[in-house]
Amino acid sequence: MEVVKEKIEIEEKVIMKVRNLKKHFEITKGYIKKQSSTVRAVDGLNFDVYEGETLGIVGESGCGKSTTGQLILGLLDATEGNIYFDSKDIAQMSQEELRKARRDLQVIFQDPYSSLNPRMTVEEIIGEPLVVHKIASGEQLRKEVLELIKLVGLGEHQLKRYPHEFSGGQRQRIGIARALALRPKVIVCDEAVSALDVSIQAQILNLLKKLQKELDLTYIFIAHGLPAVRHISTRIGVMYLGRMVELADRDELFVKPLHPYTHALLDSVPIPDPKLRKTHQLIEGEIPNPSNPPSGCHFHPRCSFATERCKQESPEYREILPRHFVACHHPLH
Amino acid sequence: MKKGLSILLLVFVLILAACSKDSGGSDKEQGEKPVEKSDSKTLVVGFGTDVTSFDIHNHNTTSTEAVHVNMFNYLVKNGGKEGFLPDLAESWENVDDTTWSFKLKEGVKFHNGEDLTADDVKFTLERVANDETLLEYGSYKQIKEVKVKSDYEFDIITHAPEPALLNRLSRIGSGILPKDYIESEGWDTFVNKPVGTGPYKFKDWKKDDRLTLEANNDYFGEAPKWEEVVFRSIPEDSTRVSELLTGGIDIAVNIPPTDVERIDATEGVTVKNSPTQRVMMLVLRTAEGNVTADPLVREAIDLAIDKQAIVDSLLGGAGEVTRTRVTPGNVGANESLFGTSLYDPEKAKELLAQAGYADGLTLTLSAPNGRYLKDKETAELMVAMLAEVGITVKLELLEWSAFNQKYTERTFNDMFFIGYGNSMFDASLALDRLQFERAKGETDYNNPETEKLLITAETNMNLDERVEQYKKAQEFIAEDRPQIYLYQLQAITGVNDRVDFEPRLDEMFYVDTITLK
Amino acid sequence: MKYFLLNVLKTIPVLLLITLIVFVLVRVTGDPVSMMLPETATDEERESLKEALGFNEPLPVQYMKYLGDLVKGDFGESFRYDMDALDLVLERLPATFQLAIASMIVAIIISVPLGILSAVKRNSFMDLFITGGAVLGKAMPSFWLGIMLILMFAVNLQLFPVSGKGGLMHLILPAITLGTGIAAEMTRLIRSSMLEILGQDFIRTARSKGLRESIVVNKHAFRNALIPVVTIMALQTSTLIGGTLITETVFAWPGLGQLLVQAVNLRDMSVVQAATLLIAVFVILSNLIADLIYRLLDPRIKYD
Amino acid sequence: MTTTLETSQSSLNRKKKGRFKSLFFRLLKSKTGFVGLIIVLAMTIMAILAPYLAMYDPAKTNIMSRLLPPFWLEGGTMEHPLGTDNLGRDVLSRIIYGSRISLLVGISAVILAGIIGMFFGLIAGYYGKLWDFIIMRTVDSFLAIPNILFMLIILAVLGPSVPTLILVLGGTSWVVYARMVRSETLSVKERDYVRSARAIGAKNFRIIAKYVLPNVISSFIVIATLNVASTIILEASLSFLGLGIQSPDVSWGLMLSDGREYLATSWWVATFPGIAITVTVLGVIFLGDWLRDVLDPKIKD
Amino acid sequence: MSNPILDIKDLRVRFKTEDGFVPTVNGVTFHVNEGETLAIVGESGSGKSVTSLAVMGILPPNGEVYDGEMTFRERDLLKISKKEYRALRGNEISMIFQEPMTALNPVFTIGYQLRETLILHQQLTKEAAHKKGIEMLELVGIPDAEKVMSRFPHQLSGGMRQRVMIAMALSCNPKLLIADEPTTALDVTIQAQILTLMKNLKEKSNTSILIITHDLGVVAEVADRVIVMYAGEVVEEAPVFELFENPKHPYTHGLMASIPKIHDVVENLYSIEGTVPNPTNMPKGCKFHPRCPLADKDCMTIHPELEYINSTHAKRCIKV
Repeated sequence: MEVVKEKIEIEEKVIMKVRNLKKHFEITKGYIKKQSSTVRAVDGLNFDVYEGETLGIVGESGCGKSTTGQLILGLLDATEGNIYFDSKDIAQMSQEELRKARRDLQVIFQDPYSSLNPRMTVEEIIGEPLVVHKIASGEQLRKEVLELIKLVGLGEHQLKRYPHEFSGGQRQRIGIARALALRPKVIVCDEAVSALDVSIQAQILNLLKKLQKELDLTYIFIAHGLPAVRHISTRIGVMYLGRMVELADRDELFVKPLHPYTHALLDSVPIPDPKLRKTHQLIEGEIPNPSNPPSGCHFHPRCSFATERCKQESPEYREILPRHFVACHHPLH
Repeated sequence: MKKGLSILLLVFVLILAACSKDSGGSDKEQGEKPVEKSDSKTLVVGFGTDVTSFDIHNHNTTSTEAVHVNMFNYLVKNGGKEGFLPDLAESWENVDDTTWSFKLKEGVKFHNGEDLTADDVKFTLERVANDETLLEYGSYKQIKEVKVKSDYEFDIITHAPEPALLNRLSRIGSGILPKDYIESEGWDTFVNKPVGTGPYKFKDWKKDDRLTLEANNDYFGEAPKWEEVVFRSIPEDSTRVSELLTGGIDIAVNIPPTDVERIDATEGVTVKNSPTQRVMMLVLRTAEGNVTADPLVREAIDLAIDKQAIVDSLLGGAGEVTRTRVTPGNVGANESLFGTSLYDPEKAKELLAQAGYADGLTLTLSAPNGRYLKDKETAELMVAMLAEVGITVKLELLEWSAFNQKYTERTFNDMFFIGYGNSMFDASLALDRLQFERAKGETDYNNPETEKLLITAETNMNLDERVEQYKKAQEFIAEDRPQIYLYQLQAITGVNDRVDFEPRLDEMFYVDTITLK
Repeated sequence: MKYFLLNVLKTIPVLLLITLIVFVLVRVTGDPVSMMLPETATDEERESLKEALGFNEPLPVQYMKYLGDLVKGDFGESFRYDMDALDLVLERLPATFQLAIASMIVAIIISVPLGILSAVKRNSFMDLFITGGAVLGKAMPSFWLGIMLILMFAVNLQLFPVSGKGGLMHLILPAITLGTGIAAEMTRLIRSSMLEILGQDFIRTARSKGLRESIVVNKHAFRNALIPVVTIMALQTSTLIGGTLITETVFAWPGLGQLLVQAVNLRDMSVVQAATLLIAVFVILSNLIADLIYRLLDPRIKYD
Repeated sequence: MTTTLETSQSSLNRKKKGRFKSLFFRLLKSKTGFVGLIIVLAMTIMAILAPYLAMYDPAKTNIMSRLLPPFWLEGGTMEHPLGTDNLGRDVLSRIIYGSRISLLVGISAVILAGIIGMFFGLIAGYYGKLWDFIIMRTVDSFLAIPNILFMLIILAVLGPSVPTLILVLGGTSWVVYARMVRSETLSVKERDYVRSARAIGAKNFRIIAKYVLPNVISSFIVIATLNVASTIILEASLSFLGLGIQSPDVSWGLMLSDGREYLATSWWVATFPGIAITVTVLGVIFLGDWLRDVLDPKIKD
Repeated sequence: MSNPILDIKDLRVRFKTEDGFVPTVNGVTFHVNEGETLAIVGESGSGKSVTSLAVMGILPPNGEVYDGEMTFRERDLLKISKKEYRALRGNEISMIFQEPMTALNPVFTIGYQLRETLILHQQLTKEAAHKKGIEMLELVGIPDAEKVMSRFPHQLSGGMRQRVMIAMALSCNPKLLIADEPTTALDVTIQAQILTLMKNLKEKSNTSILIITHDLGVVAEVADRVIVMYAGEVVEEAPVFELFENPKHPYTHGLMASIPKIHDVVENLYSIEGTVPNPTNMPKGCKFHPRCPLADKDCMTIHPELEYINSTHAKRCIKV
C-alpha cells in the first residue's frame, strides 16, 4: 500500500507548470512598422510537466509547438503568462538568472546540420556548457567530455573532429551529449528526430529512452511525427493554431481521442501495412493562417461536428476525464 | 585555365602593341594621319581649364584673362618694349606723385549698345579698389579714388606714389565694365551674360565644356576677324593633344613636352614654344638654424643643378635658363642675368667641403605635384643631381592644395620649389617677396643693401633710376641666392596649320592676332 | 506608395549625417582662402579675405549656419564661378545623367548576354573567356582605358570624336569607358545569380515540362535572376557616379564629376558640399527606385 | 535534393583529411584558384625580396638613358629589359619595388576596413535595435557618397602619403564589411547552434566570439580578398587625380598614371605597370572566387 | 502480365565532382507496367531521386547516365534526340516534386505556368489553355480555380501548391507520372488529402505512377509494387502485400522494424546499426554487409545479384 502511494507521489511531482502562456509576434511589412498584424503563435497554454515523464507535444505546422519550446527555454520572451520551473518563473527571469536556470533545462534541436557550430570540434562543443558555467576545466573537463561522448555511443577518437565529418545521426548524438553535459533535469527535444532517416531515427529514439532511464530525465518532446511521439511519450498534448486542444496519457489519447482534430490527425497517419489500407476520414480544407485564425473554436471550419456555438465561443480547456484535458464543445465518445 | 589566361594576356598585349605601333612613337613611322584643313570662320582653342568667372575682379587665372581680353578692354595696353599703348584711353598724364589723369576715346559702345563713359571707369576701378573680398583687391587697393571730370575725362588718385599704376591698369581686373547694365540688372545677370567693349561678345557658356564668343560688329577698333571663337576646356593633356591631332581644335595650350615630337611629325599641325612670365625657382631659408643659412651651401646647391639639362630633357627645350626672376619684357629686367646659368658640380663639392660638409649633408625639399609643367619630374631630377655632389635631399612632393596650405602657413623647411608668374610686367611684383618684412618665415632674406634698393624703387617715380635700382637688386639676389632661379618656363602650344598664331609673353589670346592662313 | 514614403522618411537621418560628414571633411581640414589667392598674395590679404567670408568663426557655429542655409535652399556660393553652388551643380547634372545612363546601358548590353551565357555554359571555355574578360574589365583602371580608347578609336581610326559633349557619337567612348567596369561587375553578378537560380527546383520543374532550354533560361531563370541584379545595379550607382570623376576628366565631359575634381582641387567648398549632397540624394533615390522595381519584379514581396 | 546531399557527403569524406590540407588539395583541383594563388604568392615574394630582385634603385635617375624601349625593340638593351621611363629609371626595377607599396596599401587598407567593419557589423547585427539603427544609418550615409569622391576630398586635405592613403582607403570602405557582417550575423544568429549556445547559458560576448564571428569570417575573407583587388585599382585612380602615392615612393598606380602621357609615344612606361596591376588583380580575384567556392556554400556554383 | 511502359535495365548514373566521378546509381533495373503504381523506397542517399531524374532526362549538368537502358513505350530514351525527349516531358511523362514551395516559379502566375505546358504540348490557344487550366485545377480539388489562376505561388499554401503541381503534371494526360516524395514536405492531414487525390485521379485515368518515397506508410497506402533501394542498388522488389508480409532482404526487414508503430507500442525499436555508406567509399561485397545482422565473411567479398525468388519477388542477398 505504502509503496504504491509513494510511486504515485513521485509520478505526480510537478517539475514545470505552464500557465496562460502567450506569445504574439508583430508581423511588420517593410522597414518601418505600420501595417502590422499580430500572429498569436502561442495563445494561452496551460499544462504541467511531471518529473521523469516524457510530455509529447504534437501538431501540424503553424500550431505553435516550436514557439512553446523556445518559450520554455527562455529563448523567446513570453508576451504573457508564467512558466514555473523549480518554483521560479522563467518568463520573469533576468538574463543572468536565466543563464543559471539553464543548467537544469536543456535542448536538443531538430536539424543536426545546423545545431552544431561548424567551427568547433566535438570536444569543444560537448565541453562548452561546462566551460561556460565554470564547472570543469583542464583534465577534469576532458574526463567529463569523454564520459558524455561514450554515454551517447560515440568513441574517444571522434573528439577532435568537426561536426561536418559526422552523419546526421551522429551529430544528433553529439547534440544530445551537449545537452546532457550540465546534468539537466528537463530536456526539450524540439523535433529531435524529424530530420533523420527511418533507421537512424530508431537509433536516436532508443538512445533517448535509455538515457532517460539512466539519468532520471524529464523530456518535453516536440514533434509532428505521430508515431515517434507515441513511441517515446508518456503523455501527449495536441496543439492547433496556438492552443492546446487535447492532453492525455499516451494510450488514452490514441485509443480514445476526444477532440475531433486529434481523431482526424491520428487517422491521417499512413499505416505501414497495406492490409490496413483505408479510405481516410479526411479533414477538409487547409490549416488557416495563424495571423487570422477563425473565430470561436479555431478548428470549427474543418470540423464535421461543428455547430453554431463552435463558431461563436472558444471552448474551455478542461479536464473531462481524469488526466485527460480537452478543449471542445462536443467531445467525441 | 592556364591556357585561357595566357591567351587573354596575349590578346591584351597584342592590342596594346598594335595600338602603340599605329600611334607612332618608338617605331620608325612618326606622327598620325595628316590633319585636314578647314576654312571655317570659327576658331577653336583648347585650354586645360575652364574660364573661371566673368567677374573680372574676382579671379586671378591667366587663362581666364586670356579669354576676357577679347571681350573687355583695358584703359591702356602694355606694349612691352613699345611702352603703354592707348586702348580705351586716348591719352593720359602723370599729374603728380599720386594723380594720373586720363582721357577716354569717344564713341566706344558696350555690347548692349550703351556708351562708355568715365562713370563706367569709376565704377569699375573703385569696386575692385574697395571691396576686400575680391581676389584682385590686392592689386588695386593702391587706388584711392577715381575722380570724374567729364564724360570722357577722369583722374585716378592713389594712396601713395604708384610708379606701376599703368602696369596695374593693363592686366587682370582692369577691363572696364558697364556701370548701368550691372546696376540695373545686377551682378548675377552680368556674370551669366557679360557685356564688354571688346571685339567679341558673349554667346554661350557651357561650364567645363566650352565658351563661345561671337564677333562684335560694332567694335570701335579694327573689325573682328572671326565669326565665332570657341574656348574649350580639356583638362587631360593627352586628350587635348588628341583633339589637336584630329582637327577638333585649332590651338592647344600646354602641350606635354613628350608629345612635341609626335605633333611635329604630324602633317597639318605644328608646335610653338614661347616664353612666359613664369620662372621656376628653389626658395631657400636663409635664417640661422637651417643648413641653407650658409651662403656656401646655397651656392653649392645652385652649382649642383644642371638647369640646362632639365630644360633639354624634361621640358623638351621648352624653357630658358635664368639667374633672375625679372625676365625680358618686364620693367626692370636685368638681361645680363637671363639666358645663363651656373653649373659646376666639382666646385659645388669644394664649397660644401669649405662649409664643413665634406661628408655630405641632408636637407628637405618640398615640391608641388601637378601644378607646373613637369614639376614632379624636375624635383626628382634635382634630387638626383644634388645627390651627385653629396647633398641628400628628402623630397616632399605635395599635391597642389596641400602644398599651397604649407606655403601660406610658411611651414616649409629648408627649400621649396615653386614657379612665380608676374602679371604686372614690372620688377616690383617679382621682387617684393624678398623685402625683409615679407620674407619672414619664407626666405628670411635680409641683405640691407638689397632691402634699401627694393624699398626705394617701389615708390620711385623716376623710372630710369627705378630700373637701375631693380637691376642692381637682382645682382645682389643672384649672389645671395635666397631664391635659386632655374629657368623661365616656355609655353608649348600646338597649332593647326590653317591658322597663324604667335604666342604672347603675357599668354593672352588676342583672337584677332590669330589669322586664317 | 506608403511604403515608399516611409523609406523616404528613413533617409532623413542619413541625409543629416551626410551633411555632417561632408561639412567635417571639407571645412575642418582645408583652408579655402589660400587656394583662392595667387602665390604672390600677402598674409594680410589672406586674413582679410578669411574674415570677410566668415571662416574665422568656430566650427559648430559654421555648421549650424550651414545647415540653416541648406534648409533655406542656400548651398553657398562657388568661389571659382562666383555663382550659386546649387545652380552650378544642377546645371551639370544633365550631362552626368546622360553619361551615367549611357554607361549603364552599355553595361547592361555587355553584361546581360555574357552573364547568362557564362552561367549556362558553366565551366566551358566560353565561361572561362567571359569570366576572364570580366576580371580584365575590372582590372583596367578607367583612365587608362579611356586614353587607350581615344588613341585607338578617335585618333587612329577617327571613328569617334575625341572629347567634349555633343551628339550621340560623343557619348560612345566615355560610356564604354565608364560602363566597362560596371559591366565586369555585373557580368560576374548575373553569372552567379543565374547559377543559383538554375539550380533551383522550379527550373527542374520547367525542364520537366518539356520547355526548350532557351525558354527555361531566358524566361524562367532570368526573370528570377534579375531580382538581385536590380539591387546590385542600384548599389552600383555610387560607383558609377564615382567613375564619372575620372571619365569626365579624361573626356572633358562637362558634368558633375569634372566639376567636383576641380572644385576639390581648388577647395571650392560650397560646390563640393552641394555636389556631394546632391549625389548622395541621387544615390539614395536610386536605391529607393531599385527597391520599387525589386517589388515589381518579385511578387513575393509585393503581397507579403 | 538527393544530389546535393550526396555531393555534400563526398565533401565530408574529403574534409577528413584535415582542414588546411584539404583546402590545399581542393586548391590544386581548382585551376583558376591555383593560378590565382601562384600569382599572389609570386607578387608577395617579389614585394618581400624586392631589394634582391631589382637591378637598380627604383629612384635612380639617369638623364642620359631616358625612355629606352624594352629589350626586344630597336634601341632597347638587356640592361633595362623593360625599358626606362622619362627620368631614365629602370621600369622593371620600379615595378618590382612598386609591388611593395601597391600590395602594402591594398592589403593594409583592407585589413583596417575589415576590422572596423567587422566590429560595427557584429554589434549592429547581434545587438540590433538602436545600435543597428545608428550604425546602419551611418553606413547608408557613407555608401551614398561615392568612395572615390570621399577619398578625393580627404586626401586633398590630409595630403597623400602611404599612411594617410591606407587610413583613408580603409576608413571609407569599412561600410561594405559592416553591411556584409551585419547581414551574415543576422542570419547566423538565427541558426540553431547560436540558439543552443544561448540555451547552454553562454554570455553574449562568448557567443559573438565563438559562434558568430567564426561563422561570419569566411564570407568576410572572400569579400576582403576581392577588395584587395579593388583597392589596388582605386589607388591607381587616385594617382590619376594626383592624390595617390607620391614620389619618391613607387607604386604601380603611380607609374601607370605618370606614364599615361607616354602612352602614345613610349608605351612601355605605362603598359608594364598596367600589366602588373592586371595580373595581380586577376590573381587576387581568382583566389577570391575560389575562396568563395570553398568557404561560402551559399554562393557556391 | 500487362505491358511495361517504362523499362529500366542496369541503369548507371554518376556525378562529376572535384574528386572525379562519383557513381550514385549502380545498375538499377526495374519496370513500370501500364496502369500500375510502382513505389521506390529507400533512405537518403540511396539513389532513388537520381533514378527518377535520369528517367525524366533532367539530371543536373554534372550528372550523366553512363550505362544501361531506358525504354519508354518502345522508345530508347538514351538514343532519342533532345527535341524528341522534350516532346515527351510534361506530355507523356510528367513529374511532381517534393518541395511544392520551391518547385513553382515564384515570379509567374499559376495560370501562366499551367498554360505554358498546354500551349507547348497540345498546341492550344491561350484562351483554350486557360479554360483547360481551370478545369485541371477543379479536378485536383482547388476551390475558386478561376481566381487561383491569377495568383502567384507564394499566395497559396503548401497543399494547394502541390495540387497545382499535380494539375500541371496531369494536364497533358501523361502515360507516366513520376512523383518524387510528393507528400514529404506536407503536414499529415494535407498528406492524407494529397494521397487520396492521387489515388482517385489514377483510378479515373490509366496513368502509371512511379512514386518515390522514404515513408513505408505511404508505400503501403498507394503502391501496387515496390522496389527497395540501398546505396544505388535495388535490393528487393516485390508486390506491396508480399513485401510487407514477407520481406526477404535484411535491409527491408530492418527498415520495417525500425518504424515506430502507431498502434503497436514496443519498449525498444529495432534499429539498423551504423550509417548509410558514402558513395565515394562503398563497402566491398554486399553493400549492406557492415550494417547487416546476418553478414558473414562471404558477404564481405561477394557482391550479390538481384535474384528472383518467384516471378514477382526479387532480392539481392545471399543469406536468405
